[in-house]
Amino acid sequence: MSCLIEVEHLHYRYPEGRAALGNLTFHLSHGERVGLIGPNGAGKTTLLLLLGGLLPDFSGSARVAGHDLQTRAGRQQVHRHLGLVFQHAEDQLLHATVFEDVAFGPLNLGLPETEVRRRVDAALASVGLDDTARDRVPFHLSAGEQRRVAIAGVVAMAPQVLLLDEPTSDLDPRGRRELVRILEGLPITRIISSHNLEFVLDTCDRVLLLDEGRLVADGPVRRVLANEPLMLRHGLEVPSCLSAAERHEATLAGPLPLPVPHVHPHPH
Amino acid sequence: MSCLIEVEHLHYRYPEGRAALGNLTFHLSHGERVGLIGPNGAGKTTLLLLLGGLLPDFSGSARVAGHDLQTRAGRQQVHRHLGLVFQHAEDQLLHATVFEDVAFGPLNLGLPETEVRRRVDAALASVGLDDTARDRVPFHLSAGEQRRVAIAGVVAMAPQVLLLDEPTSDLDPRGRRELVRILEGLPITRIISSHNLEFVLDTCDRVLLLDEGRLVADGPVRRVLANEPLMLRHGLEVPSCLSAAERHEATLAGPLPLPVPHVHPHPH
Amino acid sequence: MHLSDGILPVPVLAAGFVVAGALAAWGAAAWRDEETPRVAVFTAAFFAASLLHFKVPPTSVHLLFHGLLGVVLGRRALVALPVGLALQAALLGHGGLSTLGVNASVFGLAALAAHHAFRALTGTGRVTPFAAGALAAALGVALSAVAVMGLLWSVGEGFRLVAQYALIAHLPILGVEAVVTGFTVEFLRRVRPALLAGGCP
Amino acid sequence: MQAEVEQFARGTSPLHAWDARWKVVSLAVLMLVLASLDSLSVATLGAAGALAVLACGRLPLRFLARRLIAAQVFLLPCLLVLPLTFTGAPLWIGGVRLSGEGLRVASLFYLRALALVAVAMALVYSTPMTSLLRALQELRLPRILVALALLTHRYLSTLAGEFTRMRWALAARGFSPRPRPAAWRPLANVVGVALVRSLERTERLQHATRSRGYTGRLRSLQPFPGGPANWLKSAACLGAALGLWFLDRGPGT
Repeated sequence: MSCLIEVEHLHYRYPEGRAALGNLTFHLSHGERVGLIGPNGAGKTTLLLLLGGLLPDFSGSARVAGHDLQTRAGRQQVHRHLGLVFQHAEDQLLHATVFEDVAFGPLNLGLPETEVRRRVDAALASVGLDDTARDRVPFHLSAGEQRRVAIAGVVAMAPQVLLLDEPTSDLDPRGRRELVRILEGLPITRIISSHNLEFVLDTCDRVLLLDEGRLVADGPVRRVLANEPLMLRHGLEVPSCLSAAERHEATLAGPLPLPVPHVHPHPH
Repeated sequence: MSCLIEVEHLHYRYPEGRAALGNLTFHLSHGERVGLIGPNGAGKTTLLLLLGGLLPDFSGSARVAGHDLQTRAGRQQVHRHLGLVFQHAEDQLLHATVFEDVAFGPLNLGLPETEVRRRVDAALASVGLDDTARDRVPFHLSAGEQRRVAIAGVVAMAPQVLLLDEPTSDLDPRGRRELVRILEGLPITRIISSHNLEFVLDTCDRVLLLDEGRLVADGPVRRVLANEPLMLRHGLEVPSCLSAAERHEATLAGPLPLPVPHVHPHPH
Repeated sequence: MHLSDGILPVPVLAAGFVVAGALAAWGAAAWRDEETPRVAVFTAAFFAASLLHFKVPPTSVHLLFHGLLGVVLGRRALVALPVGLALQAALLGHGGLSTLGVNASVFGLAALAAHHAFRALTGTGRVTPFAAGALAAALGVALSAVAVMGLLWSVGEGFRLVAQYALIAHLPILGVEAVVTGFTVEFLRRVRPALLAGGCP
Repeated sequence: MQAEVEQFARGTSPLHAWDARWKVVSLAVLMLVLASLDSLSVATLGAAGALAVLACGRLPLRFLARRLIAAQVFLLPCLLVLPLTFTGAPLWIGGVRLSGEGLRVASLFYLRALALVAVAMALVYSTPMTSLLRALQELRLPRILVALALLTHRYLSTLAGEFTRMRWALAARGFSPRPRPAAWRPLANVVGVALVRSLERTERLQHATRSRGYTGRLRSLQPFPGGPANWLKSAACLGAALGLWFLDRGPGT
């Protein structure tokens, strides 16, 4: 397992000056499935945008697939490796047909036409949209279908890691179940930010807990989510599907040790 | 208990011609707390907008507090009795300060100045916003605070019934808990549309289940939500906090009889 | 390009307000409240277009979008344009409050022409929506450019060069605006055809 | 942008405390006179007066400077050409042949523009948008214009965020915004998407205002400030306008 995302001592302020992220350090390897949780305003979306190369002017270091996000070149190249699905799928749909929308990313990668078509077909199939959907207008689709088109548009770029921001916020339970199934079929490294902790349990192995821009826990999903004092302290609640035994055990184990920075030297 | 909302054989089509609501019939009395559930696209928001007098051109009958919504006069008067809180709180915020925003509704009612001030103070207190919030810019508040300002803006108009559209969609668990507490303190007839069924359990006694614009169940909240075949059939799932015994009982009881005559259950 | 404060004589400014007022009154006839959001959105788009600058040395020009407003709003554009121009003058300092009437008249008449051109072109059935939108927008920009040139020319002989320059500076706007309006019209026709169905009752 | 402007509009200077209705009328008359000035010396006086009015607002200087410059970006290049293109008595400065009349006209136009922009800024930046619209409403501006301006202004504050998100969405999928023909369609799509989404959003906004009883008539708890100060300010403003007008037509002509 090699290191795909390395974030060290990351600080970021909103343009108006308020601190958004403070001293964030974590590493992510190929194949990891990470949930990003925390109360509203914790900085989850900001972190995802920053990893997507969309926010310059941070301090500390952030590298994705070897690209240094402190450099302009790095930020411009990162979309080749990292696919970002926005919270509101609508924000991401920019074309008049589903086909054009999914093809937009591959075309920007400069791929030849046959390869673009192959990728669009594969991406649409992977999110369970069939051929009849290709010529439909994205804005006329249901929230769940829009989300799927947004994911397909990113998957078609064949990223090494997928970042999803609140993918369930406008989905009903059926849409959520379908999304879990779709993500199961996408064997890809991922970071999913969500308030829906049962969804995180279903789709992630590891969890990062943010509060007020700081990383307050980083560990196995069941162990973090079952730690009732920790969850309550940060405005969250233990999902009701976790058993009493798990809660008891996690709480006894106490606060999770954060991975200490400085121990991972840069492999370069 | 007198009848506050009477809906009979209501049909509504979107302007582009697609059917949105079909043959809806239900009554709501003073003091009832009703949850409106159903999958995405079931017509929940449309029903709330229609009850708020915002959609003309429906067929059938709809009366709110004695106002006939088929008439223009009725639609224009209904805001005196019915308060509508929109899904995206931001869409409801119009003014540059919280105080002005909450005062907007009472001023439109033509109330005298002292009464407006009294109502604004009471409304802000009822949603747990203190004096320091009055002069803040609503757009700079967190999602949870914005939601509270939006509710205060409606509560200040002293409606007889409160309609909330997806009030939890952008709230974290802490925000949701606070909203439950705020709603407990507002002893008012209400209809809450939500995908969050645990929230519906916490805040409602009766549930209307819509699917594809039709009313498919109307009954006590625990009995409807625990009916697993019914819930699954309409893209929902039984909240995990309902006990196995409740599920068993509700399922055995079978489909719920719809309380009003002339409504024909649809074959599935 | 907006006419700025300070150049035109008072009678022209006054005439501008009279003409713009009359156009707005006609444009607002039989207004239904349901229309307000649609007009507001395009007013906002018109406002925002002036933020899209590109350089034409020694000055910079920005998009106008009054052709698009004409195509989509019909005579409602005559209400949208003065409001958009007032907000531009107030919030951005583009144009000016004293020239509000003149600018609104110039853009309003050009928008109206664009509207009729678009209807005529699509009516033939032989022109693609892209081409109809592009030609209508080009006509709108060309007409307002000629009007601005004429007004500057009328100020005095010293303004001839400025007037010619104003005309030339409109050429890149004309090109960009025609293409962008064409694509936008094509997009709207596929996604929200009702928007293009007709300006107003 | 609007938030900044709104913030400044809530100050406590003499300009802010002026009844918005009187302020609109008085400053409009002043602007009419300023636009009509023909004498260079009176125009100088007018520009100084206009800047004095603006100074009464006690607004942040940096902000004012930025706005003044923005307002003149389109004007200055035109004016710089005038001294070169006017005929008339030549004037040699540094080896360049300039027209004296051209210089005079350019200076006059510049001073008039400066004065007009300064007064407009004094009006707009010392009056919150809702007060301004309410004043215009009381001055019988048609209801539709007020309603449209209110909704458009409210929507502008979301438009910026909307465009930022779409720019991100483009960048996240590898789109580079370099100007080139191939970029036009995606950019036009952004315009189209923004319009379609804005429409839905503005419809929701309007529903929300109507569901709170708004029928196109703005009301407010902050009454327009009364008292003799209003009369004095308006009298001073109208007196100054009248004075400038007389000076301009003065014994010289």
